[in-house]
Amino acid sequence: MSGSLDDMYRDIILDHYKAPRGKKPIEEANIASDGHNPACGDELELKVSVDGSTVRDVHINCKGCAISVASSSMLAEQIKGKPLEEVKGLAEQVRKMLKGENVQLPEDTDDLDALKGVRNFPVRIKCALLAWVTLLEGIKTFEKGTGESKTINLEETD
Amino acid sequence: MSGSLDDMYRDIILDHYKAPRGKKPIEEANIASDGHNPACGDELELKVSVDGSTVRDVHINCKGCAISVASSSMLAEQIKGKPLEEVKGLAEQVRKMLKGENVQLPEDTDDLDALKGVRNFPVRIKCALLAWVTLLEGIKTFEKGTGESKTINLEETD
Amino acid sequence: MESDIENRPTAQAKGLLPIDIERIKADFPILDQKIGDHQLVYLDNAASTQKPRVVINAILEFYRKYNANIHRGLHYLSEKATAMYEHTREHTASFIGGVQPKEVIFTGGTTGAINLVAYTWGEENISEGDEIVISEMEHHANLVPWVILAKKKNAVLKRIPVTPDGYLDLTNIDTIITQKTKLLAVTHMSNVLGTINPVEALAKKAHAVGAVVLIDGAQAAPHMPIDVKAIDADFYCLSAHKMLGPTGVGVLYGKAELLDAMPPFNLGGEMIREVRFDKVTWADLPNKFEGGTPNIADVVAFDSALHYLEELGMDNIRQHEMDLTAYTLDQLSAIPGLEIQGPRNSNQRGGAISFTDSDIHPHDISTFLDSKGIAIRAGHHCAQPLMKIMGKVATARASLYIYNNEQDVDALVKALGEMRRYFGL
Amino acid sequence: MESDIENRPTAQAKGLLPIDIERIKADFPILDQKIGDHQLVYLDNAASTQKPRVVINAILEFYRKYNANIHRGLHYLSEKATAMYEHTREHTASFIGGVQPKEVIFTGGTTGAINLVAYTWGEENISEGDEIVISEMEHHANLVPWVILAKKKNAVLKRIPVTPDGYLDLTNIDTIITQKTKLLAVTHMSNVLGTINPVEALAKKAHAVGAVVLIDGAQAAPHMPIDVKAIDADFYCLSAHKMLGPTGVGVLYGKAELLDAMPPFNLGGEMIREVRFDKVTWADLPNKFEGGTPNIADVVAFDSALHYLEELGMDNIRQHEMDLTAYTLDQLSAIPGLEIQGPRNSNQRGGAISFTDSDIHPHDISTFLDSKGIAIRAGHHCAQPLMKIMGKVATARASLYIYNNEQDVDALVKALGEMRRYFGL
Ligand SMILES: Cc1ncc(COP(=O)(O)O)c(C=O)c1O
Ligand SMILES: Cc1ncc(COP(=O)(O)O)c(C=O)c1O
Repeated sequence: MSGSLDDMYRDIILDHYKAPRGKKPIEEANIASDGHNPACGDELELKVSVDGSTVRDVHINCKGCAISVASSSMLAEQIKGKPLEEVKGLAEQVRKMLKGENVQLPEDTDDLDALKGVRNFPVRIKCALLAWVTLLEGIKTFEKGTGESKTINLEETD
Repeated sequence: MSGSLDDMYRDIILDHYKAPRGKKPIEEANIASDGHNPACGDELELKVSVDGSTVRDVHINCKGCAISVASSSMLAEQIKGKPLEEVKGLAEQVRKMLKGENVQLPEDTDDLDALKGVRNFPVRIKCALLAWVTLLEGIKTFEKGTGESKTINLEETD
Repeated sequence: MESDIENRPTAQAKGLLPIDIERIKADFPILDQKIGDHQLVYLDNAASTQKPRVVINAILEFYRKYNANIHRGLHYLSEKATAMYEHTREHTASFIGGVQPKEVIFTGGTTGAINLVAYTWGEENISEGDEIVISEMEHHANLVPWVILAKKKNAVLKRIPVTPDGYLDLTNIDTIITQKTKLLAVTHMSNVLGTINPVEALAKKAHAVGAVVLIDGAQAAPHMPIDVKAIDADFYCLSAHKMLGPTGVGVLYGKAELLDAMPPFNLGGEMIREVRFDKVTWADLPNKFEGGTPNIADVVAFDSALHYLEELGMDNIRQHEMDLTAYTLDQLSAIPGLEIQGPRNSNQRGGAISFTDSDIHPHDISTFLDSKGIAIRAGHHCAQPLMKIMGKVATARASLYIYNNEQDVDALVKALGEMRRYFGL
Repeated sequence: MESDIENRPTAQAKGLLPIDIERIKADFPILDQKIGDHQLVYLDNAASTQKPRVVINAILEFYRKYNANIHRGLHYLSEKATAMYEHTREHTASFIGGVQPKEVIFTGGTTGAINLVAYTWGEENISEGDEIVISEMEHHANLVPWVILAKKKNAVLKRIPVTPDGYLDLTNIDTIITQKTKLLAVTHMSNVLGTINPVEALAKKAHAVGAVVLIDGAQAAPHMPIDVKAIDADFYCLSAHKMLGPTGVGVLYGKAELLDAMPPFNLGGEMIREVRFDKVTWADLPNKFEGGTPNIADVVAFDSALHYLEELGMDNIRQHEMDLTAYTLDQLSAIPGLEIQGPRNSNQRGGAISFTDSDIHPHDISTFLDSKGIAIRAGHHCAQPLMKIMGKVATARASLYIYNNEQDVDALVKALGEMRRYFGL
């Protein structure tokens, strides 16, 4: 083991894992994107409704390990009510953080810091990434206005 | 080295090598057979004239190492004047001897005993074999009366 | 059990005593270590096994005393190295049931062995409309080559289903293996379910319709006596690293008449008879399939692995693993929330035991166990189609070998108990 | 020079001191032995080199402390083993000139690497009438795959001739490399003649007509600094065992865009993204080409070989070998009856020196030298067409490396002198 177990499974992570946010289906969504990590079998369904340029509501359903579920749940919690531009920036920051770069997350996103512990478990980094790259793909399609997002296949994107 | 050098290069071997018998071309031949050992590059040309059922004359031209040359030379010396049946038996015996079997060579063929030393040098056994399998192939064709022998390609026959 | 690699017996020594696990454990230097605060408990043997001191030392000794390229070298080291390399071939031939040494081809692993057959025999013998029969429990190594070959040749890939309790479902076998079947490629033992398949009976059925039979022995060869002649396998494949041997060595056994008829593979030095710019003729078996410098040192050391296994006795190894598998299944069954895959009868299975927890993902199981020093594997185990059929995205898998004992299993069981508490369940 | 395999630098340490051969010899346990009554003099380095203690120990240490299967294992050993394996990939990428790690594919050897290209890129890109250009001095590994591919595809195999003094004859190169050329496959250094070929210039010519360039670096990579980017090679192949590393490891470097476009090879576990019975998608580079369990321990140990070479400095190694080659050519020239092949200028050649005796067959030379403890190789050196062109059935070849010194050459020269007497000449 490269890190200590509690580094990865911090209380916040386990809290999100046991009671994931964003489970509730939403009525209408402008962004819909699916994520898949064939190596792990993780599957994720993401729907976001955007009002003007602000995220109004999020639905995320992740079938996977504690890390991918917690990461998805954090995403749901963090992006709701935020301007789309900010959300994009945040997702990029998280992606960089998980890849080992030194990033400064915005003030009100402390929870996400807990994901850092995953970096000591190389094989698990993709689990934490899944939700965020799926979101980025969804936003990209939304901005292009080309309709349906392609399913994110994790190995292609990292 | 698995054996001592002098085990392989016995005086008799070096003697044959330096003055190979059977070099002299012969007029007419009933048996003609070529041998080739691609791994070593050794090439051998064999011609035998048979009178009734007795070997009258032999021509053998071997381009190769000391062992293949000496073995060819011994063959030329040994088979001349012998009944074909006896020659066949002898060639079979030598083949067996080189492959490590315990054989009793005929009384008047003491020289051939010197080839035994080759057995301690596994890679060189084929060198000693070449002349004898080429001879056997030639006799086979002669007995079948089908004309030309195929070129012996050593790896196929051992 | 130290052996002098210069003078090694080929004969199969049959171990007679009951297996003394403590003595065996002591032969494996890696097992004597702590992972964090915990003694290492290695239960990832289906992925790769650990190496006894004799195997490690054989590599060491080879490089210290005998290393040279083999084949046609006329100097001492090369002759020695060649003799040792060929000795392992003979030994392997005897280990798998007494076949001809030239029927033993060294490859890089089971994957390499199966691919060799696909690229040569498959390329030449599979045509449009032909049927290739595999099972639903194949490892990707015995699946992907046939999926791709079938696609390329417009052949049909048919599969023997798996029952919910992890056996091959032979109910409709006579509609699966038919006159159109050209190849049956099936695993001897499943790396996910542990199931030992009735390969003898299947081979008989396949031969009755004139099909060729390839058995993936990667999981079976390490754990039970193998007799490829009794199975009547046309091809049998195995990996040294799963049976105490070094990484980078595999074996393809093939019947001589099949191998002789096949085009060569991995073209280069030592597998040719004669090369011209316009024409190449091939060397005889086994060289035809061993182009280039092989993994000499590791093949030489594999001999010591075979020797070690034989000293214990493959029957004894099988008996020990049956006993320990029964014990493990028993213990795991008592853990709430745990679901075990594969046959329950240890007579019909090996010691690769897959399980899932109703709430905890296999990856979390594996990471948690690792924090207790326990090495298992989690994932799809290179058997994605089987996972889908089982309705799982992944499983956790503990897999046993000769150096495992009840204490190892107890450590696993204890940790699994603690795990649910850790994750707040 | 012992290194802890856990904490190894990737950076290329450049050795600055003149090479101290005595100290180097002491790093190679095998060299300290007698063959019969004679101290071993190992001059068969073009066939395979010996291994320094650090490489042997790296294998030992891996099996004693870190052994496990790599990729996706979620336990300590597997993570360690994976990190070490990937570390060697990064190190190799830096060693050959600073390429991307994913452009480094581990194979079983140079032969395996070239075959990978032939079976994948070649299969897809060579069609009827296309031309493949090789040279007359190719090793069978870089010849047989192309002879067979050309035959299969009805393509044309064209060759760059060799001059009597052992250089590539570039007089008519513009009629050889033409618009029809799809592939130039040529050796960087000849294993028979020692010649270093102008691969940069040749690659430029080939690229000018849109051809792909494969360089066989089996003999060059061990002996001189390699920069595949400066050469602008599309593919570059090498063997670990010829550069102090273990047997069973080779490297295929390929430009990412080429590798990405190629179908995979050696199908099985770890090289797929997703497998269904009717469809397979491939993993990204480099995994796409590394199906099955690789030769993990030996790849890990190869890192120590690269490290050892870098500590000496590839420039220093080249300088030492140039000096020693010049000395050897000089000494051998003085022996009556001896004919030396290949370039006489040590600036333009490596230390593989082929020679023949006017009366004594190369096999007899080799056997005789062996009786004096001197290991050389005799035969066609897997270059039968070149032998024919040279008008030889075989040659004797002494080949030098970093642990050889003038005393080794003196022993060779002395024995060759005695040889003629022994054979009564
Ligand atoms: C120039 C050249 N190419 C290729 C090879 C083949 O290398 P390997 O046998 O390691 O695959 C060799 C080795 O003899 C060689 O000298
Ligand atoms: C049943 C089965 N077949 C094939 C393989 C592939 O073996 P290798 O990776 O050694 O080529 C494995 C190893 O995981 C296996 O379990």
